[in-house]
Amino acid sequence: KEMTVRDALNSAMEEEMKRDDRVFLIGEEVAQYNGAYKISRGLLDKFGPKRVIDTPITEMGFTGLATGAAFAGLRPICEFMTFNFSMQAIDHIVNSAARTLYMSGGIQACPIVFRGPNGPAAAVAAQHSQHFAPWYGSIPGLKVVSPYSAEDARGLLKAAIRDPNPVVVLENEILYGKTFPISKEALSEDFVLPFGLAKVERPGKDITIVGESISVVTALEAADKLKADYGVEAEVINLRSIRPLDINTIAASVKKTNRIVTVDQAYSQHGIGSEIAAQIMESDAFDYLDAPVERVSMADVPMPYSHPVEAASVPNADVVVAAAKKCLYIK
Amino acid sequence: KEMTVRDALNSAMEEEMKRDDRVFLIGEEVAQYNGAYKISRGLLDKFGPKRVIDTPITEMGFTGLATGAAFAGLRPICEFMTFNFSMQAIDHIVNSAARTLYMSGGIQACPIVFRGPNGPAAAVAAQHSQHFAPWYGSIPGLKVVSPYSAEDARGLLKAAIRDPNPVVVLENEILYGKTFPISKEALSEDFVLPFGLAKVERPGKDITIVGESISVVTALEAADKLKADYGVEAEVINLRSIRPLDINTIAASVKKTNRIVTVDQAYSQHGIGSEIAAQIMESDAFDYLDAPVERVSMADVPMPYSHPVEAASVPNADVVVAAAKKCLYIK
Amino acid sequence: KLDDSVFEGYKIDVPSTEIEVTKGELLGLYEKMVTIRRLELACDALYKAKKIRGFCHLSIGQEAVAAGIEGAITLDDSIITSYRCHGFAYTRGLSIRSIIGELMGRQCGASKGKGGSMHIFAKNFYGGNGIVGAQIPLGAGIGFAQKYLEKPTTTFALYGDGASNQGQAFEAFNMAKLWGLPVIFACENNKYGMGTSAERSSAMTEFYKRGQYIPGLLVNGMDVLAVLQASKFAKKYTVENSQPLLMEFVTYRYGGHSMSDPGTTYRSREEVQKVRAARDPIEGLKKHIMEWGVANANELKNIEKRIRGMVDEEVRIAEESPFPDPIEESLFSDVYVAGTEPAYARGRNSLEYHQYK
Amino acid sequence: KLDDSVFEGYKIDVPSTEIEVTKGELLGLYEKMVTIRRLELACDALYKAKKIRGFCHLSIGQEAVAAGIEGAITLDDSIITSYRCHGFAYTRGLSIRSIIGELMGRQCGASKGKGGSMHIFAKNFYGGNGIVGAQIPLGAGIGFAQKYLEKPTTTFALYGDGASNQGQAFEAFNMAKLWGLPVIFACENNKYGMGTSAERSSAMTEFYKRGQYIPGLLVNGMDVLAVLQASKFAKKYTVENSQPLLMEFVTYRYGGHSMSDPGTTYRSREEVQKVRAARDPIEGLKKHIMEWGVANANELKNIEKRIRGMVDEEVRIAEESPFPDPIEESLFSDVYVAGTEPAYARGRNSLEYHQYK
Ligand SMILES: Cc1ncc(C[n+]2csc(CCOP(=O)(O)OP(=O)(O)O)c2C)c(N)n1
Ligand SMILES: Cc1ncc(C[n+]2csc(CCOP(=O)(O)OP(=O)(O)O)c2C)c(N)n1
Ligand SMILES: [Mg+2]
Ligand SMILES: [Mg+2]
Repeated sequence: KEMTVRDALNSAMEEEMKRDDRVFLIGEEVAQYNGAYKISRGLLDKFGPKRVIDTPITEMGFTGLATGAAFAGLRPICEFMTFNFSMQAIDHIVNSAARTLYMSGGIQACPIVFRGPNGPAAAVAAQHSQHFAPWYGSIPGLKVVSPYSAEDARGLLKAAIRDPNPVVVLENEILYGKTFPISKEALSEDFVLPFGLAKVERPGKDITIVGESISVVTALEAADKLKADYGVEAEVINLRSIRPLDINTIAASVKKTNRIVTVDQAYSQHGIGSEIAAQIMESDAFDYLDAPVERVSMADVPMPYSHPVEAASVPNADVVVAAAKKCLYIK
Repeated sequence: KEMTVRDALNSAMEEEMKRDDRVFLIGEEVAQYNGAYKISRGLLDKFGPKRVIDTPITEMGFTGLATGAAFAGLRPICEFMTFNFSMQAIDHIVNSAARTLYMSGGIQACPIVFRGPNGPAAAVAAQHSQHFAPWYGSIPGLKVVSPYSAEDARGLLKAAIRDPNPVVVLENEILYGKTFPISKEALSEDFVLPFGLAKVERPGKDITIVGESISVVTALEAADKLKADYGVEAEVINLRSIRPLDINTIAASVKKTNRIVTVDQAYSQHGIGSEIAAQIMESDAFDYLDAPVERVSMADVPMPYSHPVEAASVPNADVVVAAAKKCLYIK
Repeated sequence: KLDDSVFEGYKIDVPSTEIEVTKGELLGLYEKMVTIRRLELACDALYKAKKIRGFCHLSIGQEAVAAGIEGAITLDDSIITSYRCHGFAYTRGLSIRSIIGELMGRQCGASKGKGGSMHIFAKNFYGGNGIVGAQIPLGAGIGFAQKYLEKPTTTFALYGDGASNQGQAFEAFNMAKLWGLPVIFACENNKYGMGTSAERSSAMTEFYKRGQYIPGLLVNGMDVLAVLQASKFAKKYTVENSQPLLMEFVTYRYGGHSMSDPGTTYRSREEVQKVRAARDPIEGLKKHIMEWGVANANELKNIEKRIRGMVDEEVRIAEESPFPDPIEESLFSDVYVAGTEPAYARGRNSLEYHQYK
Repeated sequence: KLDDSVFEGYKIDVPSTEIEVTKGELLGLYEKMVTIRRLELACDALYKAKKIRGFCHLSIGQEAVAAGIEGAITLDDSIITSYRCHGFAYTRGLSIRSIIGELMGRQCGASKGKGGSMHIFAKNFYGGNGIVGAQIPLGAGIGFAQKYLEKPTTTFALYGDGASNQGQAFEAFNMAKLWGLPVIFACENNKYGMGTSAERSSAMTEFYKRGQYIPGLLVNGMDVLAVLQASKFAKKYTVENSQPLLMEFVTYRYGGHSMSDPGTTYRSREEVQKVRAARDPIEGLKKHIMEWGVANANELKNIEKRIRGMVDEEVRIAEESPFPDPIEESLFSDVYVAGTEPAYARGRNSLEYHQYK
């Protein structure tokens, strides 16, 4: 069977809303409009306006309101039309949602999901292209996941909704329409994926490529090219979870392949690749490295609009192949 | 001669306000109250309410207003009472101030300084202790500096005010009252420090310790202990600049010492130490490393209030010494 | 019978100034206010003795607000407020020792010492919030949950005159009105936000009108009976109509903004003295109690003495409570709900790792 | 003489409905509106031909606002608006080719292709802002600078009915009033924010009153002469009094919110048709022009034809403009002011480094 990421997210929400009356969806255009990217299609019809709620364009306010509702016993799914707009609300995500359990000595939990598309889309320029994994991923008290496939999307979102902690689910607009094969198991209403586990998407022995979200696509393409052009067998890891970060799966792969390239669409400075590099260095995989960790990420510029310039700013398979060749000392 | 960091910042603002009529200071309690931490003491008296402006407690609004004023030809110094509150305004810092020059193809510059105390203070708990270097440091379009000494504070703040780009100056509350020797040169009205240059505060040959802001104090203390207890000569580098990051100075030191510990008060994940580790790995210093890069940073918890618990969460000299010993294979 | 000037309405008729209270209620209010003041004075002393560190915001002068609101609602109703929260923490049912213990960072603290002065929580008491204005939409969310769960209760979201300008207040007002949420947005106008007077921070200082399309009620916040009466009215109004209401309690803080602020640079000592002499909420109620023959001066003195003894004793107990053990017990717990943590957490260097379970 | 119903005041007397305009002005307004519509139609066509990508928000139906405001001010006054900015970019003096070129990401684009549809700038035109509401305090800041620099000018900060709920609007109102800033907070109420009608997003839809303590003016935004008259009044008011003013232009967007929105799920086709037929700003002015004998149908047709030809020609020129060369020229420039860059910038991997200077 096959499923798009969009349907995966939609079905995950629907099932969890059926399962638990306290779960509701709140955000801009999620109800009557069926979601700016149609992730919530049909939910208003199924659950009514009490549980599928269109908000004014006031991110700080509705995020605070959703967080307060979570304090008071509900289980909100708070959708950001895109995560770029979560910057207006980040104080509530970090200071209200993530920190209150600790500040209250364990009294006041905050079971809430913040979700929406994250990172660059196509031709939306600098204010609509930020990748928030590094920021949210740095905050203790949050769990942060980045689904790639339909299975990831279902399993991680359902787990997020059931989790008693604030969870940030970073989706990707371009993946929404992509179709993935999906197992019977993953279609079960009880399917949840544990946080903190990366997944080997393609086994290999010569080099490890770690991709995050849509960069798994880039990683897989690069692996194909490396195989076709150089006979190199790349192992591709789908990161899935940003916080906690599954360094064990990555380290195990590196011990086998002795080389690693990371790929994501965040900025490099204080980014996902930097963290993986630092943690690999600290791990016992360090002694197995035959080359430095190579990081592939966004160019260090605000996202440009013009097509060819944009294309030169976002990682693609060729850029990953070039980094891999450097690791492999292929000229 | 000696000077406190507070006086260094105060004199830097005063001189630059004298030098350029377009420079003004805006923020909460900066005028009549002389600043919550008295950094702006006397400036209202000297420059009047047109140029030293108390705002309502509306970070998003006054940051946006200051940014608009910078667009329109002024040179605002926008003080956050602490950088924690900049989270309410971060959308303007990133989306309005940092990105407009690029989005406008170079037409619309934004000469503004965002400054205020950053990172943990003493006993202020989770909502008032965040360290923003990793977040702001990840954003192209911003320059980000972290002064440690009085000389740093004067030189970097004056440079920031003169810079035609948005600059984030991350100060430290606990350092405000600390007195430093200051050179005659640094007291000159024309003294500015270039961004992107770290400073060797203490030369050494056995290990490199990179400190950021108040963590330079910790690094120096650790260096003293390492010398006293183990005869180890640590080289201490004061990072000074987060973006651009001066990897060259660090790499040059590592080539000499073959070992490195980083110390800062940000979280480790996607943190300053991670970036340094990743860049060192990418640099030619990598082959000189005799041990993995050791990162010392905040424990991965929201800042606790209770004294002993707080003390266990923030890096101190002993924690740095322990990391250094690990690097040096000292049991 | 309250003074006629204690209320002012905006798009709403003011509550009756005829009030019926039992002797027990009157003495209860008195005890609550005296206890809050004693509690705050104890904090002050402990701070000066360096047993409390960091931020500490006292509510001396503002006791009538916490006491009066609590008298009007039940523990099923909710309250959320700013960092200036000790009084509310007490009226919501926490023991003095757990409040003082929290401020001293002890195990017996309400938040096990992890939150400190600004972060105290209890059942249906949502803190203690350190970020100015944050509690306003949070409070709207609590009201949202009450409505969602079909509870006939209300939420008081308290904030200061300074906080009243925060944009998120207006965002919360808008949603509360659009969706008919039972929330009372209650401004404690103590005339200053840190060193800035209300006039210098707010283009319009009639805070009870700033909901614009939401009715508002101005209340003399130094008269605990007015607070009581108005809060009863507000609860009824918000629950019965499922609509928000604004309230403004005009009050005053005698001390500085926090312990580091002498509180005398932006206002005169005379101003403080004048309010203290003419409008002190405890003295005001005392006068009524004696006038109405509920208790005499001696009886009231005895109550005060008893409370002072109780607070002293609670302080003693709190001081005996140990600090939490950082590593074994405190540092890494409560980051995530127990049992749902990741496998481990990193400490300050690669040698400090905490394994969960 | 304008229709009596074109204005409504809040805490202010409305401008006179007697208006004096020259024939030249009338024809100028007509040309501006027709050009904007042609420009937007060209964008629409180019988008459908996949020559424009990403977000693209058209202002068809709202042309009177940009044209009328510009007619009332000079290029020393400032304008800042949202992503729906093409019309303003044109009235602020940019060429059609530089606007279309920007949308196609070409070198000749106003922002060299780096900003796209939402990010177009010119002298005293501060964009084009992609974040809903951000332009409101930014606009207040521009007014702040004008006052600081003692310029006798004003700033129009335009925002939508949806944006009007943003907290930062209220924060900006407060500062503008406290500090007496010459800013016109101008709501383009086109009835919808994406798919949400004003009634569903806003507890109070009289947007001109939402400054509460700031006077407000409601204007028929489909009547360009009303916009002109009101904007003249607003400029005078804000500059002479050094005080902010709210304005609400009631208008309508005929198309969807952006190119991906058909614009027909949350409102009926009849609703759109009705506005179009009864209130179209171009048709409205055309009627006046002919009634008043300023020009006849034929002459107006010729103007339209000329504009259409001009726009077509500009589109052709823009299409001929090359894309910027990513690496050599565009990608790494303008991150920082030229000459003040760091030594280098990192590209996507450790092989891609850009050295500045
Ligand atoms: C967003 C934010 N900005 C600034 C501060 C610093 N701060 C703490 S309390 C305060 C004054 C608040 O005044 P008011 O709302 O009147 O409350 P009061 O202290 O009088 O009870 C300020 C500026 C903060 N905690 N949060
Ligand atoms: C802070 C923020 N939230 C959400 C969005 C997405 N968004 C873009 S336009 C828009 C609707 C705005 O409506 P309105 O203010 O009425 O302006 P109009 O589009 O009608 O001109 C939304 C929700 C955004 N760009 N920024
Ligand atoms: Mg106050
Ligand atoms: Mg609109």
